[in-house]
Amino acid sequence: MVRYAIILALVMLLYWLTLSFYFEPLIVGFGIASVLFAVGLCYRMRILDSETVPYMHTMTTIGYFGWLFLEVVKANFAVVKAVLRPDMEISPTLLTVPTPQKTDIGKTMFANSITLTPGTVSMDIDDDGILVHALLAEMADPDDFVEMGQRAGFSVSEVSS
Amino acid sequence: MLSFIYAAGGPATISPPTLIIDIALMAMLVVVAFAIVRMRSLFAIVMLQGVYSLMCAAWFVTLDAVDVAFTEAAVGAGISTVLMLSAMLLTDRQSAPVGAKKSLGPLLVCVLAGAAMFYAIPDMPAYGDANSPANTGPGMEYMTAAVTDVEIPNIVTAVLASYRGYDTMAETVVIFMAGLGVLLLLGLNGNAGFWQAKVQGQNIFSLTAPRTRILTSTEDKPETEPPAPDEAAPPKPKPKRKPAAAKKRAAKKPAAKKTAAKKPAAKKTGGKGSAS
Amino acid sequence: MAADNTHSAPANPVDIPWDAVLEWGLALASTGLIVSGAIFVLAGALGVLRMPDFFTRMHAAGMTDTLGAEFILLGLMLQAGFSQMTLKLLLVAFFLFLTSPTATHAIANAALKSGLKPQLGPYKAPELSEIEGKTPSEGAH
Amino acid sequence: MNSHLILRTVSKFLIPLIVVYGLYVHFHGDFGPGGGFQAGVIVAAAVVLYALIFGIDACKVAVPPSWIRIGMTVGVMLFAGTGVVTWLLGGAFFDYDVLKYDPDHPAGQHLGIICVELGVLFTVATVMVAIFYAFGSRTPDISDEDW
Repeated sequence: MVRYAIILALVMLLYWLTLSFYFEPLIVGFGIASVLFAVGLCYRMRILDSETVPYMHTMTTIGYFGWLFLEVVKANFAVVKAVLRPDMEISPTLLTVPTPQKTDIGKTMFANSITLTPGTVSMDIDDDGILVHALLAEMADPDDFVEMGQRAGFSVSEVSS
Repeated sequence: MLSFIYAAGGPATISPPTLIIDIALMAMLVVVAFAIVRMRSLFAIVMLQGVYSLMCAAWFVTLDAVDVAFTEAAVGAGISTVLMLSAMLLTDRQSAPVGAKKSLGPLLVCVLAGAAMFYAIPDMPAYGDANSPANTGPGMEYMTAAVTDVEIPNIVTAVLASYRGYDTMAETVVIFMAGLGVLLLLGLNGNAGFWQAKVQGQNIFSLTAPRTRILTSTEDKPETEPPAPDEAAPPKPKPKRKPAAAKKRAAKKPAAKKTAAKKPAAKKTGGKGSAS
Repeated sequence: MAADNTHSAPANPVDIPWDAVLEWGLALASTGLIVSGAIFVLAGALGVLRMPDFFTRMHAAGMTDTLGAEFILLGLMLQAGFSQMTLKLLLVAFFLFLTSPTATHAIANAALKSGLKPQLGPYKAPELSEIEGKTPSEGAH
Repeated sequence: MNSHLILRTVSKFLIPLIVVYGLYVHFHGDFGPGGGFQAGVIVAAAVVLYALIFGIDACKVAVPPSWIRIGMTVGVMLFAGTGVVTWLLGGAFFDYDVLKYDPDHPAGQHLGIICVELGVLFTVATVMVAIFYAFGSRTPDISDEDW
């Protein structure tokens, strides 16, 4: 818990300096006070854990976001084409995608990636997996999500099965 | 259309793209306002008010009133939506229809006020006109004086906190009074007074209103607990609020909704936090 | 903005004004990104109007605030150059990447939980001749 | 596993960021748009977000109502007290210049504005949370089964 508090304080200070860019002692002092307040509030809220402070995986997450952005761009054209076609042939489909990730934050990463990718929206998440609503039938193949799930799990430093 | 605005607004000191954005935003504001008036689902109305505030904020940005835009976005689109929703939870999801005859008076007032405003448009100075009263009057003196008087880059803050300190103090007091009024009527824990509400057919009396209740067991919300909540746990303000009744209730985990009948049992275990 | 390319200019046999090329290239790239972002937003708006039911409309709306907004932010980042503004825009883009799918998921989940059934199976937009006879509430979506 | 998994993880991640952002807005009111009013609302929004995810009862444990009650009054007292202090120091009400003398800069103005804005921050943030508590506590929490 102390470890998380220290990491959170450091990251928040970095965040403050990024936003502020004033390096006068007074303003930086205000920044430190604000950071302490924020960490204290998180402590009182009892949310100082690995989900609030997932900054240990920053590098892998940045790489994953880069890959994800390319996927999003690729998937977008199919949806734009479906939307703009005069007859608009779509076939909404529901499917359940298993979640190989162990931690909740890995599952969140996976579900959010599915939602970010156009054409698929994660509607519900439970023990069985993620209920996905796909806009086109060819997007509704559970095998397509395996790579994304592995990468999403890897991005938060966990080995996916 | 554009020439009309130019004619009404005076010389063409506005650059057309900004003007187009202004017109588009104003048109959307009018549409949203009509939707709010026409709609009877309160939930949708609250959401549309957020939309309205957000577009107001965008419009203020194009007018270079960044501080106002920020306030509008934070207050109007942010927290007031939540407060409205929580207030709506106490009342109803639908508003009662208002007859056409009752709307005649307000309609007349609106039409008259709108007509008066349109009548006044030609007298308005153009946007950004250097000779307008706003830019030649005492406002400019403050703008120039603040540079040496207060030495703060943001004139708005200088005026707000320094030149018009009284005004801002009164504003703060107004907010304080608003909070005080709500607290006097409802209480921080929501069970002060003898107030009674009908929430979706369920009667809520002051006796049966929910009290502050600590998370009773770990299996209730296993995900919300940090790994080791009790070592170096924050000082619990009400430590002895883990009553047997509540524990039993949590262990039984009734699938049905918590009925009002169960509340009095939990009541005598309630903490001192209730505003009484 | 052109700091890393200026020193190579004299070594070049043909005197290409790298400064101007870079500036124009950046301007073109940022304009292209902003315009394509705007096109995606427009496509999303069209999709919201054309799609048959709530969940399919959600796809179109989600497309707007992922790619449309991200492309516009990327274009703005190119215009800002290397400055604090870029960092702030990067933060905005990151938060958008994080929060917009969460919002979409929350809305979809709420609709599902409140009992709205998604319309499944193949769907085709009705022909114009099919809707002509009907009233707007029956036909057009 | 509850169905708010995604909302929960993302909100937990965002809460400290929102708080720090709100305080950044507060302390940079001198340099750009912002100030006590906006900052108070943003900080309150973080608390409201916590209450929406974890329930208002857990939120009342984290931010007890007594804090709210005290914070409201402390804010107004900070604001008005600044005026009283300037008064006692021999100036007019809200004449910040007497707070601190510096021949080159209006240092007293800076100090006064910081105090006054802090008062606004306290009042606005706590009043927003107070109104939310007052309204939100009146109805029982909707259980996950009914949700």
